[in-house]
Order: sequence, then structure tokens, then C-alpha cells
Amino acid sequence: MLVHSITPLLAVLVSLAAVPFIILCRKRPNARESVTFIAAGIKLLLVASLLPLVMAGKEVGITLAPVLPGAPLALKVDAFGLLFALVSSSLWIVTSAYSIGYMRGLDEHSQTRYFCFFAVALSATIGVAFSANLFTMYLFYEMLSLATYPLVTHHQDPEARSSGRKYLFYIMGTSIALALPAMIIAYQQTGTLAFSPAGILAGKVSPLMAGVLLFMFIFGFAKAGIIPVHSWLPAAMVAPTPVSALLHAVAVVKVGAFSILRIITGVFGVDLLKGLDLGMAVAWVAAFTIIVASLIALSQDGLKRRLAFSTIGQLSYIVLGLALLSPKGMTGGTLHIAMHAFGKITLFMCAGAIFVATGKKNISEMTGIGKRMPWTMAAFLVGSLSVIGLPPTGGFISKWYLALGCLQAGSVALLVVLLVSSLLNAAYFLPIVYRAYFKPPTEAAWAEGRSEGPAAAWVPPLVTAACSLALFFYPQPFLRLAQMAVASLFGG
Amino acid sequence: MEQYIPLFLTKYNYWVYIALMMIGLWAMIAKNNLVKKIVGMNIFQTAIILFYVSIGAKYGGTIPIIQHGSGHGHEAAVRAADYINPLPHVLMLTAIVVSVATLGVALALVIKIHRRHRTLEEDEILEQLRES
Amino acid sequence: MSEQYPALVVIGPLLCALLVSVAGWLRPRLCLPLALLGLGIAASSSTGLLAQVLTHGPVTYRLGGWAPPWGIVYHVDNLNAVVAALVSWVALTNLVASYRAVMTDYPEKIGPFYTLYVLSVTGMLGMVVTGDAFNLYVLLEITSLTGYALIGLGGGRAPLASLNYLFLGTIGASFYLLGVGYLYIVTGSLNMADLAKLLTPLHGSLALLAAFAITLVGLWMKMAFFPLHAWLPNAYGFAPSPAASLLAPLMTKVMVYVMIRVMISVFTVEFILSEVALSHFVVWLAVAAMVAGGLLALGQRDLKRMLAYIVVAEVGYMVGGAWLGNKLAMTGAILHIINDAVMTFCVFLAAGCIYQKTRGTAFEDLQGLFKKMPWTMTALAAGALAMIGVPPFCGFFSKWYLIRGGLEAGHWGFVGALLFSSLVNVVLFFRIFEIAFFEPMSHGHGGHDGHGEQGGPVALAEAPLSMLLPLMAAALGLIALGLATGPLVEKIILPIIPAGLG
Amino acid sequence: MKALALAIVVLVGGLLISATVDFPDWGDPASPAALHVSPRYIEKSMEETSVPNIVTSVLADYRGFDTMFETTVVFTAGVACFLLLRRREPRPGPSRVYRHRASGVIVEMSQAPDTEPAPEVFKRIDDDWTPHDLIVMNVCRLLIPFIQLFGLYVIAHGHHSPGGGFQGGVILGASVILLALSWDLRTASLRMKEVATGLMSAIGVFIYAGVGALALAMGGNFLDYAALAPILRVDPVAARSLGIFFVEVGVGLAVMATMVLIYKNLASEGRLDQGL
Amino acid sequence: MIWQIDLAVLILVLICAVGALAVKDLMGAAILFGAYSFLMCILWAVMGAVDVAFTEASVGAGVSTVFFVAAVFRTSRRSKD
Repeated sequence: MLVHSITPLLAVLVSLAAVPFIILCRKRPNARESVTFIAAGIKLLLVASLLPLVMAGKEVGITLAPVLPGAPLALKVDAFGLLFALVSSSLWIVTSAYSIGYMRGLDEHSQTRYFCFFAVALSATIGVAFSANLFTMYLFYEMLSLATYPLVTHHQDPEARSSGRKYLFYIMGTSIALALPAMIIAYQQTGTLAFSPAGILAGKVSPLMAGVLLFMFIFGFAKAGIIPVHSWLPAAMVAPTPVSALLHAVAVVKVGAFSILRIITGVFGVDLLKGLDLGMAVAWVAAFTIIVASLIALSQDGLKRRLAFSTIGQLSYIVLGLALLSPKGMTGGTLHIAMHAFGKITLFMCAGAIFVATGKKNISEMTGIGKRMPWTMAAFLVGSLSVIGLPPTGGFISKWYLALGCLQAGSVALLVVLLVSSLLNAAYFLPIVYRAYFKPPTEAAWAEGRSEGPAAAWVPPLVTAACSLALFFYPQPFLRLAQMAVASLFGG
Repeated sequence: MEQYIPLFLTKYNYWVYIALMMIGLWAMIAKNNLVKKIVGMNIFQTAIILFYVSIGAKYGGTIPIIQHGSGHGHEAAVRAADYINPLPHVLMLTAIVVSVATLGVALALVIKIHRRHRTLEEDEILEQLRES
Repeated sequence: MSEQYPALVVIGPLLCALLVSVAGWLRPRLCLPLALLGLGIAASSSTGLLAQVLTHGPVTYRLGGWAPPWGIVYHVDNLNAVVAALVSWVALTNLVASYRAVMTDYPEKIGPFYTLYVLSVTGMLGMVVTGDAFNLYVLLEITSLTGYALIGLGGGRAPLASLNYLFLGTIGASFYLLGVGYLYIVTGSLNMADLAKLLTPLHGSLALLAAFAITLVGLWMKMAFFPLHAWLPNAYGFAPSPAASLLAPLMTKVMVYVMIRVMISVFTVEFILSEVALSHFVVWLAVAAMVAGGLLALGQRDLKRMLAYIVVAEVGYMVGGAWLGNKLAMTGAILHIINDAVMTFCVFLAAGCIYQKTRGTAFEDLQGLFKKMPWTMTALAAGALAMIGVPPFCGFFSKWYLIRGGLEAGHWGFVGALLFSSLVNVVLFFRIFEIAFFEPMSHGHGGHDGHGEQGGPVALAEAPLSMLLPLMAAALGLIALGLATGPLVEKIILPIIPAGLG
Repeated sequence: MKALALAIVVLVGGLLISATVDFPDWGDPASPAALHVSPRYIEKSMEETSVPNIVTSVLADYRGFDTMFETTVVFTAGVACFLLLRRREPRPGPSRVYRHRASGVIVEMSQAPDTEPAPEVFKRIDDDWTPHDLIVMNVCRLLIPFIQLFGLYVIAHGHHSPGGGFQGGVILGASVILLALSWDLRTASLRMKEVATGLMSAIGVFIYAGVGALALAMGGNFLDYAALAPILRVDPVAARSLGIFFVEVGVGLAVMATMVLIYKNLASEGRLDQGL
Repeated sequence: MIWQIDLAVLILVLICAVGALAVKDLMGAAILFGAYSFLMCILWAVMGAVDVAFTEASVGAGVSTVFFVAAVFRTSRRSKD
């Protein structure tokens, strides 16, 4: 089943290898950006080239260094990982284009540094996706934390400084204080850290220990933004918007969610969690996060901050779906990684496009902006629909599976939570669209007609919005991958 | 009480070395003057030397230089019990040399400190450092 | 020639140190090449020795041709060999890295400086390879004396710091000597292997326990183990950078090596395991060292002093690991000797580079350094990540074993202290990075209006290449060591962990 | 501080005293130290090294490696003192004092002259100069050669009587120091220049290590003097005896030079212009 | 070895040690330290450690004292304790 191949390694390293070239080309921005594009293209091709093998039910892997017995530095591509890698590498291309428009449009400083760390962050993301064991995943997880720090604090002003502190405090603090010891304890008990469909902890730990470990992991991977370790995410919104778009809608937060996915599916295993009834506990923690985050989002005026709280809620959908431990629910959760990514990145990019074109950050200032930027706001509408989970967008499909999963798990209460939260989502997104299109513009200049700003800033959201729509009609290969992945957990 | 008297008498060298060592240690920690500390350090080191030399002592032994007569290495077999244990002496030659070397470096440092602070009292030096 | 490696490791640098001294009087320009030659011989022969030990097993070398216990022998197993290779390579790299600083700061005293430098390394190497308890003392004194002189060379408070170090160091060395004397009086031998044999029937005697305690207190003083650390921060904080980046990484590590050697090869683990109360006490001291080192480091406003306090905390890691009394923790302690040497070297060398350019390492001097010295700061960041314990940097792996050791022993205080220390390191280093990253224009502007390129232009002023390349080598070494952890533990460390450990 | 010191002292003292109870009695001929390693030295010294002074044979042969480093320690101390103290800039004193040798007239200049007057005409004397005591000076001048002779004897006769390189070296060094004390530092420096002390201290240790390395080159182990027998054209036991003699000479040289070096730097704060 | 001499010298040694640390004048301390070293040397000669005694006489009582005197002369004789 396991095919040895160097492709996963190349897929991880290609963006890392781009860094020296980006630095070399720092004096010629065009050359520098083409390096980014080339790397992104190669990365997508490499990831896509793994698709046929994985679709055929095989796993692709490589062991890099036997650093710790039972926990080597190793990569392995399975359906879960490939799904995630596919999402992040395809969105990297779009975001790169967007970054160029955004950064040049605002004439940001230190663009070379920005693109370097962006590339490193992408490497780390793919690394997490392809990790064969918990140790490797932890390595890339930390690498991602560190690579995003300069991106979050890109503006180098006091606000960025305090946000950077918060970011580090939550992300590094939890991973060192909770995830690391949990990982070592797990290793101590089992002698291995390799992800396996049956879990590695089954029969090796006491129920109490299992519960403690599970929550240490869930809060330890704070990137998943479960309340109360969520507040780094709104703080991180000081970053330039492409960073928020790719990293805080896709890469970083999904790495958190994906880590929890691995913990649930690869370390604990469905049977153990079911046996100890821990799934429901996690599901309720996630449900709490969903509701609370949605309520907070309602009260936010900063567009990016509202999106951030929305993200916190949506991440918990993923966790919730996985914690249901029912095949449909897990499929939905996994699928939501992809679907939410396309939707939320659209929204973030729209927010950035608005900022580039008009300099507005707050929702209250965007009245009537639909006249000025109709395409951008159209993309925003599609993104909103996808995040709310309405047809004809990809978000509907994952929500549908999640709802089915709730029923399959026999928990009507959670279904209610889902529905309520969808209403809340609608309540905090649709008024924005309404305000943009149907209220008269407050700024006189906006009435004059269309002016969307640089094309590189508003075309990418349209592309991702189109993807969101397309995913409703053709959810492959993501649906297939999610189903395969979940099927492997439930014994084929 | 009775049983302590032989204990005291048979090991009095050791008691004195401990006393000397503690005097030296106390001086190194408690004295304020740097040169006094160095004197204490030397006393401390000599105390250890005294201890080692005491290990080597042997009732009925003579100094560790073999009395050789006419023949070259062919006289009557030498009995170990007749001579004092030479090994501690050898070790202590080293220790003495080390102590004088340490003394030299310490005094060099003291002169360097005095050059800068014009005093050898530790509290006065610290006072000066706090002010600057 | 290969059978002479153990002697060459020490004799090569010794002879070259003497030649350096002669050259210093006659042809000062030859000093550096000769010093390089000496350390080059040491590095190559210690590497050869390591290879030899790994393939053929432990090597015993009789100096003067006399059999132990009458003569002095070098007994080299994996542990000595790997530490010797480590010491010689770090010292050699630092020699290359520091020559510019030495040339500019002490142009008239190149000869004596390099003489002492090479002698210091000779002493450390000698301590590492020797199998004789008293010989170790003599070499310890060589290293110490050179250390006092090199540290006292610095300006400002350095002489006073050095004198304090001298007092405490002398007490430490004398205690060690006294401990050896106690061992001698109860056994009559000085050879480590012979001592181990003779001590077995004496377990439980008060004299033996006292000997153990005194020896250890002496060694702890030399390695600045809390609460005997008082000399270290000033000494390393005020030392000239070339000396600081030699002594800070190596001196404490060599002393920890000696402690482990004394524990496993002289007193043997059976004895140590029988003194449960003592072990417990020491591990709690180590916990205190980690916590106190971290907290004291938080109070510093100078990079070098902060690093010095981190060294105090790191000593706690190793001592604690050695005393937890199981194989995993001991593996962690030994692994951490290697890793910590390289990472301390990396950060101190980076501090040296910064000093070379800014002439100061106080926090105010660090502003805008990411713009000014990007490579140096990258290397510092690598060192910082290693100290925090982020994989794949080597610091993570030793921490991994130490935490596992702590878990195995059920010592939650130790585990907690390790994690606490990691978190404190995050704070410590990111505080530095914040200053260097967010405060780009200290002089002139208030340093508060955002963008670096718009504020006062910060010119690129990187350290000279001769410092930068060794620094990069050290930084890459951190990753290389991390990735090589598997073979390192498997091939080198595990075979020497005594079977008696649980 | 005093209370802390007292506490430490009481603690350590208590530990040491309690441990001493377990020790063998002082002077006990049946103690482990007297029975284990040392008997071999006593019984075999003559046979194996042909040196009657067992301390010398153990020092320079059985444990010769220790002694080499012991010499290195001394050398290190000398270099360390030099490194810490030596400085080239002249004393910022208020004046320079010279004595015209022929007439004995003393000249004081308010600042240092551009060119130093010829030393054979004008002798520079210390600014806190007081006329030396003629008797002390002459007695010392007479004594010094004998002291040096004795020092050489101690080095050379270390095989058969107490003494050896260290003691002899210190005596030789002391003779130079005596010269510096009774005359002045400059006179001593003329007899033994700074470069000479520096070189001699290094060369002394080099002789020791070099003899060892020669043995290594001859195919023996380091410091195995018996391996020198072919070049010395004697039997191995005599070669050991001779090897001990060579290294003692090296030790003497190194120790003498280093003692002088340390004294000069200490006594003149590193300026080497005027002593005590 | 005559234990009476041994004991007497030991007591003298102790007195000298305390004296060297107690006097207020550093030059006095240096001289008393020289005396201490010399008594030590006698003690070792009594114990039969002739080589050690010889070394102590030349190094401890001789050169060390000279070093002390030189250093004290170059710095200050004053001592508060």
C-alpha cells in the first residue's frame, strides 16, 4: 500500500527552495514575483501528481531521518493530507497574485521578506498535511508558527508588536506547554507516534489519561481557535490582508484544525474515543465555540475582525464534524476544510480589495460600496453564501454532510446548534451585502461609477468565488478524498 | 566521653587540617579585603595539602629516599613498610605549584582592580560600581 | 599513528600553545597559524579517536608506558570521544571566528592571548580524555587559570568578576581535590577504573558519602550549578567576546561531563541509586536552577548577561537529567551536553558579532539589528529556537529525552520546570527579537512611526565574513545535530549508559 | 555575609569532621593508601628507574604526565600575569630621575625626555628612589652566584636527595628576584630580559613535552623514556633516569623564568620600569 | 616523627593563620603568611615529606611572600578587616 516516493518531500521543499531565489531577486520585483509563481505552480503540480495514486487507494511516503525511535522525520500522503495540501497549494497561486496586487497597491515595505516568509509558511503547511507522525507534524506546526510571526507583525508598529506578542503567547505557549508534553506522554506510553487509522493509544492509556491528553492536544494546537485559546486570531488581523486571507483563513487555522483531525483519527482512533465517549465532549466544546464566536462576530464592526470571529466559528464546525465520530459527520468535517477555505479566502480578499481601493476597514463605512465595486461585492456575496452554507455554493455540501452526521450520531441537539449558527452566520454576513448594494453611498465619489482598484486585487476573489460555485456542482476530487479518508477509518 | 579521646588523639592532624580549612574558607567568604581573601585562599589550599601529607604519614617509616649502598639496584629488597608513602607528596608538589600559580594570577587581578578603583575593599568597589 | 590519537588530542595543542608563546615574542604574525595548527591537530585526532572508539571499542592509552593504577592512563570510550570532538571543533571554529576581534582589541597581546586560548582548550581536552582522578585536577586548574586570565582581560567590571570567579573556582577545584583525597585515603588509588572496583565494598561508609558530596560540590561550583552559580553571569557577561564564546559553551559542559564521568565511572550507578534522598535533593536543586536561571535572565537588560543566566538554567537541565536515575534522562543529559555546547556557542558567537559592530550588547544597542545584521540575527534566531526547543533544532531532542526521563521517574516538578524554562526562553528571545525588529531607529527618532524604510535609514552593517561563516556553520550545526539525533543516541550514547540505571 | 560564611563553614566543617571518623588512624601503616598503589613505587623505583628519591621517580616518571601539566600551570600563570598586567605606555609620573654614573649627580626632569639618555652615562632611577643600602647590595651581589649554584645543584641532584626541577627553578628565580629587590628592577631586567623570561618559560615546558613527544616519535608511548634508549645509547632503565633528568631541567628552566616574569609584572604593575 | 613537635607546630600554624587574617596591615598579613608557610614547611619536614617541605619553603615561604609584598606595595596596605 505504501509507495516510496520523493514527491511529497519535493512538494514540501519547493517553496522553501524558492526562498534563496526570492532573496537573490530582491532588487527586481518582477523576477522575484515570478519565482513565487513558479514555485507555487510546481508545488500544485507536485501535489496534484500524487492525486491518482491516492485516489487509487495507495499511500505515498518517505522517511527522511530516523531522529527518534518510533518517531522518525517522515512524510506520508493519505487522502486527508492530500485534500488539505491540494486546497492550500491551489490557493497559494491565487493568493500570490492577490499579494502582488495588494502589496504593490499599498506600496508596502519589506516585500522581499514578506514573500520569503510566505513561502516558508506554505512549506510548513504542506509539511503538516503530509506528516506521517505526530512528531513531524509538531515540527512543521512550530515552523509555521514562527514563519507567520514576521508576517503578522509585518507593519512593525506598536499595534503589530502587541498583536505579535499575543500571537506568540497563544500559539507557542500552548504548543510548548500542552501539545509537547501530551505528545511526549503519548510516546512514553506507546513507543510510537505514527498516525494509524486504528489509533495508537488504544489500550495503552487509562480513560482519565486519555481524556486529559485529548484536551491537552485540542487546546495545545491553538491554531484551531477553540475558545478559550482563540483570541490570537482577531489580534492577528493586523497583518496585511493576503496574510489573513491565505494564512488565517486557510493555512494556519486549517493546520490547527487538521492537527486535531490527526489527533482524533490518527492518535486516538475512532473506537477509543467512542468507547470513552470523548467524542461528544469535544463536540460540545466545539459547539460552544461555534455559538459564542458567531455571537461575537455579530457585534464586530471591523470587517476583518468579523471575518476572524466567523473563522473561529467555522473551524469548530470542522472539529465538531470530526468529533461526531460518525462517517457522514467526519466526511463533512473534512470536506469543510476545503469548502470553508474557498469561501473564507474570498471574503478576506474582498476585504483587502476594498481596503486597497478605498482605504475602508469598517463595515459601517461601506454603505453603498456595491456601486463602486460591484464585482468585488459579488464575490463577497458568493463567499458569504458558501460560509453560511447555502446552495449553490460548496459550503452547502459540507454543511449537508455535517447535518447528516449529527443525525447519524443521534444528536439532535447538535443539529440545532448547526442550524442556529447558520442563521447567525447569515445574520452577520447578509447585512453587509445588503448595505453595500441597496443603501445609497455615503461617500460622494462612490456614486460616480465602477472603480475596483488594481485588477490583481479583485480578480483573485472572483476566481475563488467561482471555485466555490463550481464546487457545488462538482465537489470532486475533494468529496471523493474525504469519503475515502473516512472510509479508511471505518475499516474500508 | 572516654571513647572520644583516642579518636581525638589518633587523628589530630585531620582535626587541625579541618580547622585550617574552615579558617581559610571563612576568610574567603566573609573578609572584605581582597588581599585578605587571597590569604584565606592560600590557607585553604595549604590545609588540603596538610591533609594529603597526613595521608602519607606512616609510623615506622622514613623519608621516601631509598638508602642504596654500593651495588646499583641490587641491594637487599626494599620493604614498602619502611618508607613513607611517596604518592601524596608527589601530588602535593603539584598542588603547591598550583597554589602559587593561582596566587600569581589572583594578585595580578587585584592589581588590575586597584588600578581602576584605587581600593581593595570589596564594599567600596561595589559602591563605586553602583554609582557609575 | 592512530594508536597515538589519545595522546595527540592533548599533546598537539599543548606543543602548539608553547610554540605560539614563542612566536608571540619573536614573530607575532605566526601566532594565529600555530594556534590553528594546534587546534586542528586536536580536532582531527579527536575525530579520528571517535571513529576508532566507535569501531573498535574503548581505547586505553598508558602515558609513560606505565600500567594503571601506577601510571596515568587515558581511558577513552564513546562519551569521552564525542565530548572531546565537540570541544575541539567548537574551539577551532571559535578561533577562526574570533581572530578579527582579537586583532582589533588586543593587538599587542596576540601571543599570550592565543597561548592561553590554546592552553585552555588543552586543559578541557585533557579533562575529557583522562582516566585519572588527580590528573583531572591538574588539567582543571589549567583550564581555570586560563579562564581567569581570559575573562579578566575584559574592561570594566571584568577583573572583579574574574577575581570572584577565581575565588569560587579555587574553592570548587580544592573541594574536588579534597574529595579525591578522601577517595585516596579509603582506597589508596587514583585511577578511576581502579577506584570504581575498590569502592564497591565500601558503599554505605560515611567517608565515601562525604567524598562524593565534596567532589560534587566542587564540580557544581565549577559548573555554576544553582545555588553556586554566583560567579558565572558576571564572568561570562563581562568577558571579552572571544573568551566568552569559548568558555561559556565549553567550560560548564566539560564540568558536567566530569560530573557524569565521576558518577558513572568512579562511584558507579549502584552507589548513586542507593542514595535516594541525595538524588531527590539534587533533582529539586536542578529544578530550582532552571526556574531561577530563567527568572533571573528575565531581569537582565544586556544580551550577554541574559545568555549567561540561560547557561545557569541549562546546567540545571543536565544535572537534573543525570540525577533522575534512569536511562532516558541520562541519555538526555549527555545529549544535552553536546547540543547545549553548540547552541550556547551559536548564541554567544552571535552576541560577539553584534558586539564587534555595535560595541555593546545592552538591549538599547540591539535596535534595528534585523535590518543591520540580518545574517547574524538569523543565526541568533536559530540558536534561540534551539534553546527554546523547536524541532528540528537540536535543543528539542535533548529536551525530549529529558522530559521522557522526568516522566519515567514520575518527577513532575522536573518536567514542569523544563517546560517552564522553554516558555521563559520564548519570552527572553522574542523580547530581543522585538527590540531588534520593531525598534529600527533608536538614535534620532523616537522609534515609533512604523515602517523601517521610511524612518532613519538603517544601513546594512554585517559582521566580517570571518565571523559570519563560523556563525553560520554553528547555526547549521544546530539543525544537523538535531537531524542526527537518531544515530547519535543509538550509536554513541546508548552503549555507554550503565546497565544499572533503570 | 559573615553569618552566611559562618553557616557554610559550620556545615562543611561538620561534614568533614563526621567523615573523618571513618578514616584510618593517622600514620597507620596498614591503611589502604599505604598498601595499595604506593608499595610498588617504593619497592620498584630503584629497579625500574634507578632513582633512589622515590618522590622524584614518581613525580617525573610514573606520574610524569601530571608533572608536565603542573609545569604548564606555572607557565600559564606567567602568561596570564603578563596578559593581565603588561602595558607599554610609560608611567604618567610627574618626573624622571637620572643619576649621572660618573659623578653621582642626580638629575630630575619635569617630563619624559624625547630620547632616553644613554644608560651607560645616565642611569635612570625610580622617582621614589632612595639610596640603596650599600651593604645589602653588595652582600646580595656576592650571594647571588652561590644561590644560583645551589639552585643548579638542587635541580641536578634531585635524583638522590630532596629537590628537583621545581625547587631548583624557584631558587634560581628567587636569585633574580633578589637582585631586583636589592638593586632594582632595571638591573635585573638587564641581566634577564623580558623576552628571555618569556622564551625560557615556554622553552622549559617545551623541553618536557618535547622529550615526551620524542619518545612518542621513537615508537613508545608519550613520556615513555625507555623508548629513548636507542638514541641515548644506554639501557632502558638508565634511559628513564636520564629522561627524568632532562625533564627536570626543563621544569627548572620554566619555573625560574616564570617566577621572574610574574614578579616583574606584579612589582611594576606591568610597566617593567621600576620595581619595589 | 616526634608527635610532640608535630602538635606544637600544628598549634603555631593555627595561630599564624588566624594572625595573618586578623592583622589590619596587609604588609603584616603578608609577613605572617610567610611565617605560616614556613611553619607548614617545618611541619611537613617533621612528617617526613621532605620534598614537599622543600617546595613549600621555596615556593610558599619564599616566592609567594615576595609576590604578596610586591602586590601590597603596588596597591595599598590598608585593610578594614
